[in-house]
Amino acid sequence: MARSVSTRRKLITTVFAWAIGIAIFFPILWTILTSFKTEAAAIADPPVWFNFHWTLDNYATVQERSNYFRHFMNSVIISGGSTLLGLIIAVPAAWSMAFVPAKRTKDVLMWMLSTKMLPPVGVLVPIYLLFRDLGLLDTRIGLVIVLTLINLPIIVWMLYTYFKEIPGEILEAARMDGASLRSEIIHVLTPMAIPGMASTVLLNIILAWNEAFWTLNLTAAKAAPLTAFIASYSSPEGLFYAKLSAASTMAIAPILIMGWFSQKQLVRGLTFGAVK
Amino acid sequence: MGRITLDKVRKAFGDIEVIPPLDLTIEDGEFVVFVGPSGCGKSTLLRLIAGLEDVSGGQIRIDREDATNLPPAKRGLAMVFQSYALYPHMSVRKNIAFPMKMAGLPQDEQERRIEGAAKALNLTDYLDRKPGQLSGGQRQRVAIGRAIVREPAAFLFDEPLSNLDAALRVGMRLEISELHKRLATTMVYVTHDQVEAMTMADKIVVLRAGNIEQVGSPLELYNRPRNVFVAGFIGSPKMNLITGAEAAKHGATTIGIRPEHLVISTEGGAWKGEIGVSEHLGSDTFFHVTVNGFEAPLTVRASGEVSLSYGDTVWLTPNEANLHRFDAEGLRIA
Amino acid sequence: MGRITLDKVRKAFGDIEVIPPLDLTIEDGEFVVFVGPSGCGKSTLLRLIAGLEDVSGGQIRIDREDATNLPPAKRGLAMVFQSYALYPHMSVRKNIAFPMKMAGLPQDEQERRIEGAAKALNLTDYLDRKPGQLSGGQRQRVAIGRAIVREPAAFLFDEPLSNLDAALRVGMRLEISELHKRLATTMVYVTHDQVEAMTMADKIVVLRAGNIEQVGSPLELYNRPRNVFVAGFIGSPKMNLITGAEAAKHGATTIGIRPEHLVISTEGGAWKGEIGVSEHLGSDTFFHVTVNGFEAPLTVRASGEVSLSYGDTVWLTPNEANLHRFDAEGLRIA
Amino acid sequence: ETITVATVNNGDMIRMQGLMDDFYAKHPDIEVEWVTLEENVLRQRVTQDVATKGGQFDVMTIGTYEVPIWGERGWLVSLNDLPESYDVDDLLPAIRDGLTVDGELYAAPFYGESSMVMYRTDLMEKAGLEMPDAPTWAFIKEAAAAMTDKDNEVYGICLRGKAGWGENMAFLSAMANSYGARWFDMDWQPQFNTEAWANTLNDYLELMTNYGPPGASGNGFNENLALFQTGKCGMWIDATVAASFVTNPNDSQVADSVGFAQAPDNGLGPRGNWLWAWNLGIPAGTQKVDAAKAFVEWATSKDYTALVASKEGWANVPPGTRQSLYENPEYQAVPFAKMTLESILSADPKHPTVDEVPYVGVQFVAIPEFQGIGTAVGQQFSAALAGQMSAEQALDNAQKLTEREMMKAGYIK
Amino acid sequence: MATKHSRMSARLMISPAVLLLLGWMLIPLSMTLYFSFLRYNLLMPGMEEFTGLTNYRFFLSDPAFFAALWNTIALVVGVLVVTVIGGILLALLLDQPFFGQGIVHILVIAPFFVMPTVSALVWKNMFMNPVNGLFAHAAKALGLQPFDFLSSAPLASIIGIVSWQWLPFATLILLTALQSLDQEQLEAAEMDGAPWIKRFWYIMLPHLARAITVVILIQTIFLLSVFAEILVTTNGGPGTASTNLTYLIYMQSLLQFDVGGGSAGGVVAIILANIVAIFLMRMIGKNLDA
Ligand SMILES: Nc1ncnc2c1ncn2[C@@H]1O[C@H](COP(=O)(O)OP(=O)(O)OP(=O)(O)O)[C@@H](O)[C@H]1O
Ligand SMILES: Nc1ncnc2c1ncn2[C@@H]1O[C@H](COP(=O)(O)OP(=O)(O)OP(=O)(O)O)[C@@H](O)[C@H]1O
Ligand SMILES: [Mg+2]
Ligand SMILES: [Mg+2]
Repeated sequence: MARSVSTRRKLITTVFAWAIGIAIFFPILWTILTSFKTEAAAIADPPVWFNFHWTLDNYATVQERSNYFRHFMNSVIISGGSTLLGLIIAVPAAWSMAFVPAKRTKDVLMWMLSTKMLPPVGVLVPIYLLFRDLGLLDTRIGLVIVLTLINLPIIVWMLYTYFKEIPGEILEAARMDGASLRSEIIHVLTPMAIPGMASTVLLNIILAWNEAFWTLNLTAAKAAPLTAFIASYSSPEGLFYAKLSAASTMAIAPILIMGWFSQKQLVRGLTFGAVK
Repeated sequence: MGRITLDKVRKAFGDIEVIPPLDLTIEDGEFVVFVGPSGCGKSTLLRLIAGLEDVSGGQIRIDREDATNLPPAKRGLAMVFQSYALYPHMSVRKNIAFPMKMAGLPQDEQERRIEGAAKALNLTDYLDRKPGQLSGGQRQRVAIGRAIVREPAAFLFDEPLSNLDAALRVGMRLEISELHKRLATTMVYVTHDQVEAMTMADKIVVLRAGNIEQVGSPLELYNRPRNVFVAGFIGSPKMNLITGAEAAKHGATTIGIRPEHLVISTEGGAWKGEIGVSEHLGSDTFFHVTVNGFEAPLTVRASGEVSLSYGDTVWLTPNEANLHRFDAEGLRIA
Repeated sequence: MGRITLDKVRKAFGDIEVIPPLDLTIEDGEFVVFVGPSGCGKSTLLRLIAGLEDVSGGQIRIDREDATNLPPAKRGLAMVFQSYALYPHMSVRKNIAFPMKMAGLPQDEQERRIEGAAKALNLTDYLDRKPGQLSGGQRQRVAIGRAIVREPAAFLFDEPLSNLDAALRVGMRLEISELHKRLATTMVYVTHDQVEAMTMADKIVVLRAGNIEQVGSPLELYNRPRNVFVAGFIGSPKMNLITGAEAAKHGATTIGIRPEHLVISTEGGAWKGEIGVSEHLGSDTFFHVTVNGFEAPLTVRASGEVSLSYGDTVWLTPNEANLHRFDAEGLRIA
Repeated sequence: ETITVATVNNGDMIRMQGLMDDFYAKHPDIEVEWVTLEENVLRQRVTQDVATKGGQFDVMTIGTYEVPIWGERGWLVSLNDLPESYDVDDLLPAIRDGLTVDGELYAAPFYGESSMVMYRTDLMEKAGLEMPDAPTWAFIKEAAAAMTDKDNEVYGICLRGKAGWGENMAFLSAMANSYGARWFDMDWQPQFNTEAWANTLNDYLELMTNYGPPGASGNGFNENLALFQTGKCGMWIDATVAASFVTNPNDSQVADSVGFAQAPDNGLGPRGNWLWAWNLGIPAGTQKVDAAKAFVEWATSKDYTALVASKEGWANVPPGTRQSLYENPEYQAVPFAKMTLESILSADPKHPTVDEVPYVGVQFVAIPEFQGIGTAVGQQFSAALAGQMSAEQALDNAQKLTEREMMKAGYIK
Repeated sequence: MATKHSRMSARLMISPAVLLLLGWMLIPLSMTLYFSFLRYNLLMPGMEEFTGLTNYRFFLSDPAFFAALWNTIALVVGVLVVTVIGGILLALLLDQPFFGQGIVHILVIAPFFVMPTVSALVWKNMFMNPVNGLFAHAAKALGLQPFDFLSSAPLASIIGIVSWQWLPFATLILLTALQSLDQEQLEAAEMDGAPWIKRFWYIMLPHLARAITVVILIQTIFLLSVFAEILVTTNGGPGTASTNLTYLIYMQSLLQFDVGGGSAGGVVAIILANIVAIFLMRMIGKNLDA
């Protein structure tokens, strides 16, 4: 279809695409804008768009109320840690599924995915009791373990689909070249799967960052990530749109920025083998 | 040294026996080509030698030592894959260095060998590129370079040229032949292109459904195919095979005559026929001639340009000395 | 009817002119082959005819009618793609039926044509399979089937055989030739394989960088290449091209002689040389002979088996009648 | 030593977090970590933690509903040994009684509240009405009708509608008390099939559908506060603590025209007001009892009240816990002080309604099952408010599901 | 590849993942199963006793259960329909050449990064609030009565919010799939006389089938346990109009602290989820192998 698209048509598409893009993005944009308003301006009718008194007060208030930086660091450590741990466990598993398929490989994969369908509320109390006995309540390591486990099936699946695309011959070549299994995985497989791994890592960080059930229920103060930070705003008192917006912006900004910067990698890998 | 002996080697995938017990000896320094139709087990056999598959029975010896249970890396063989199997994230230099790195060779020795291989394969200018930036032929050369530096007891090639286009294929064919002349290392080469087989091999192994049909030099196979299968498989265009009454006349169930051993004439000869499609290559012309009473049209080669056209009546005469006769089992009648 | 006329057709992608203004007429029922090196614009030209690309200038007429701005579907042409472009989720039957369904043909007429095409192409047993379950050659036949049922004014083929292996390619080549004989419909065929070009074409169009270098029948091109480019391009193995003193002797800048037009002798002849690699195909033997004073080794063909080996001294004699002479611009000297 | 304090995210608690320097000055060896959560989440988290002895928190903010239940189970550390200077006897008896089980004080009240009517004096004037100090429901209805001006987004009355035992059921239970309705009779039989409940719910629905704001079925305390502060409500019957917010000119657009009255009655005796306190308790599992006690003592002391007063003014001190505060002349100047105290004093958790009941609690029933039942009933009433079902149907459902749960819990056969 | 050695290493290397997940599944699951047969209220410690199937009887006969079941299905299906259809349309649009593709991609993908809690808070307060929300402002500006989304159409509103979060995901996968479609196939169809709409229907849509399956599978996994959005916006109400199974169990076990009843609910939900899982796996297995 390399026929030249007429400029007019391209312009029309441009208008459409931008309109829809902005519409989809609008709630976020509006939140960011509102975070710079006074509370009165935040609920003004008709709404004010840009010509309001820009203020940073809301951010100051939010910061005063809760230690943003600690929540942020917890989020970083928990999502990063669970991703790392997940990779360490998932890479070998995905390797064996992709390159030494057995009769039940597919079933194992599907079973792994099905564990993700367990409703977390159904097992909260048992897990809470377990964590209490293991001293893992309100620890980062505890959350890292839980998030690793709940995201493991997705990581394994994603890696599996990428690994399957790597021709087996290359691994055989490495084997002929004298590589041990370890060097085969470290020197050949992993570097080749870098794009796929990158998007796996990104997706997992996003999922872990936004996970709100376990992070909220298994932490108190020390290990609480940003989801807990935002939880204290779910129904504050009085006029709060601007403060809520500021807190929301602070909670989503890091992941939004990371997501935007790595959009290419994320998108390239986000196919779960749906695209051959 | 690279003498490879297969002793009653067999291979089954699950219940399906792909290679029935098979004996084969590859002498040191020999260039052996495996040919055969698709799915006959060529790759499997090669991979058994390489150690990439476990044998289901029998023994593989490399230089008299039992290698049946050795892992691939320990067998001292190098393999060149059809897809090249280069490491895409490593530069050409790193690709070539990889087996040496795995073997823990000293750095300067690695350098020396890389230089040597690069020079021999005309890769010196490309050492710092990634495989993705190379053409097909260059990639193939890198794959060979990676194999060379290990100084293996033998090279294994699995259809190394089939991903190249026709022109390049001719060039690489010559290069591999020259390499063999220079290194004098054993080479085992799988292909289904019988021009490659004919021009490169010291010894051709013709496989069918995992069985060895014939082993011999290219010209042995061309001149004295042991059975109908080999006769039909070796030579391009294919040998004309004739059954029925005409074969019986020669005391055989099937007779075979190659296109280049038929003489075409507009005046007279042994078999009268009618010209079908003709293919003019300039250098030669191939006529497909329908002869009454024969099942399939015969292919005839005439040198240079011959002006005959569709529907013309011609006579074909086989060159008696080059006529092959086969019995009811398809075996050659001496 | 399928007479296609290109009138000053040009095509540019952005600033790059891929096809400079070009005139070409394809007669009804002709089999025209476009050949040329990779990137010379063969596919682009075909796609311009198909309507899959807009022309940047000039006019395309099909059967005298201006088709320059017609959408592809309205031109009454059918195209067979290199990748086959079968619809993977439809059965063979549905694939073949698709164009008729789009045209709204009655069901029984569709059935009839499918049966016809399937029989002609030996696909009857596979009608209910999906393309994924077919071999390369079968897929190619389905693609052709899909083209046939439309009963188009002309067929366009873009390297339809280049994804097939050598043996299949030969077979399909014959089938397409026969199809052309049978249907007598115009066919435009792009390839870079000059054996295909030589054997199939009524008329070959040699392209270089979007320019037509020569148009003519295969034998015209073989016997009287208009310039060095065509001389080197047509014929396999390639024509030997010799420049320098030896060419000057013949009053030319470059002389050319095909491998089959050199006579090899151990006793004496025009040029003395030494045998390099030799390739034994059984039917022929190709020698690569290094001649003193010539840049590149010459390729010589000897029929049958000739026993000369590496390093032997031989003499080569060109067949004067088949010697081609070219001037400084590379043009043929009559 | 670091102690972890779980608190609800309301204004007084947040204010305390800003005043911690004072605490650190007095207790340099104690570090406080805050976990601030929304009320429902807080309740779930602390209950889960205390019941499983998770030990995540050293001080918990809990309501008057939890304290007796938990105290009875021995889940809380007794505060009877607070020093003399704390002056336990200064605590309002109504509040203190609710926190005491078998003579042991199990939590210290941070602030106490009842509910009352807050109204817009300007709108009342415009409507030509005058709010008595102790209005009846009939008057409220009349006033709501008079003040409603939907075109200008002024709604005569804002009431809680969001489902939850601490949300709409807090209000409705208290209202029902003044209608003579009750949750259970002396045999623990649910009473939603009574006339009194039907009247309560019908009046509530009538008020809200005719004079209430849109989306009322999703409004809780905070949503209503926002509405009232922006001048969209004529009257609002809710917690007395709201008074300090609606009169705070920084947040409220109507700060200077708010009046207060006691919760309405129907002439049957009980008024429609509740009694509640947010308290600080120390779970029995903690290893840091001393530090936790030091914190609880500081946060609920008279000094803390004085501290807030000095920093933020008297209107913002945590109300409703100490006699002395109401005796303080400076505090008496605060417009809502009197009405708050009266409201608190008028609620009687032991005799919340006209008839005898087997339970304690004004707007709740102090049994463990109540949270679930209360919320489920609240959902039915909220659905009725949203127009998804009729009042009869809601009551019928409420009756059935309460019977079910009580049966499951073994109160009735 | 298939040597004994590699098969052994494979088994060794897959085992950490399998064992961990097995533990993660079996340990809490067996505890849940055990609890589900107990009369066990967190608030009444020491009174645990075996009650047989009582918890199940109560859970399954709870009218809220059927409402929740229906809501769960409606939520999952609703979001899937919106995101798949919307995703296809959006992917078709984004596949066209236009100016500023990079930026529009960034805009479209953004909701995927937003925490569910945050998006629910933002939608609930700043958009759907019938008094101060933007939609209410817009309605008033147009002279219409503001629509009270969360009480009049709670489930639909939640479907809307959740769809907004998942639309980017569907769009991205479908767009990538669309771009992977062999252009020659489209050209062939064009030569065959298929107009755009038929090319879409007969060529593009079947090509997207795989991608759609994957979108459905992944989203279903996450949609079955939608929770934060409900908790923040409607608390499952009004009534049980927006209570899904997850939320219902939450209410049982964490609002009423009825661990026994909640566990019974959990077991029921697990069984139902597995039915869905099997169904999905069938579908995906078929589609992914092809
Ligand atoms: N891993 C495997 N499992 C089961 N069967 C296999 C496996 N690998 C190969 N086969 C079967 O073994 C037979 C021989 O395969 P092999 O790849 O050796 O053929 P080949 O001669 O190399 O063919 P080609 O020319 O197509 O490469 C085929 O029938 C193939 O289907
Ligand atoms: N859509 C396009 N945009 C820009 N340049 C193009 C486009 N399509 C083709 N070209 C350029 O036009 C020239 C001719 O391309 P074309 O595909 O026609 O070559 P070809 O002769 O078919 O080559 P091949 O034998 O490799 O198929 C090439 O240089 C190519 O890079
Ligand atoms: Mg093979
Ligand atoms: Mg091309």
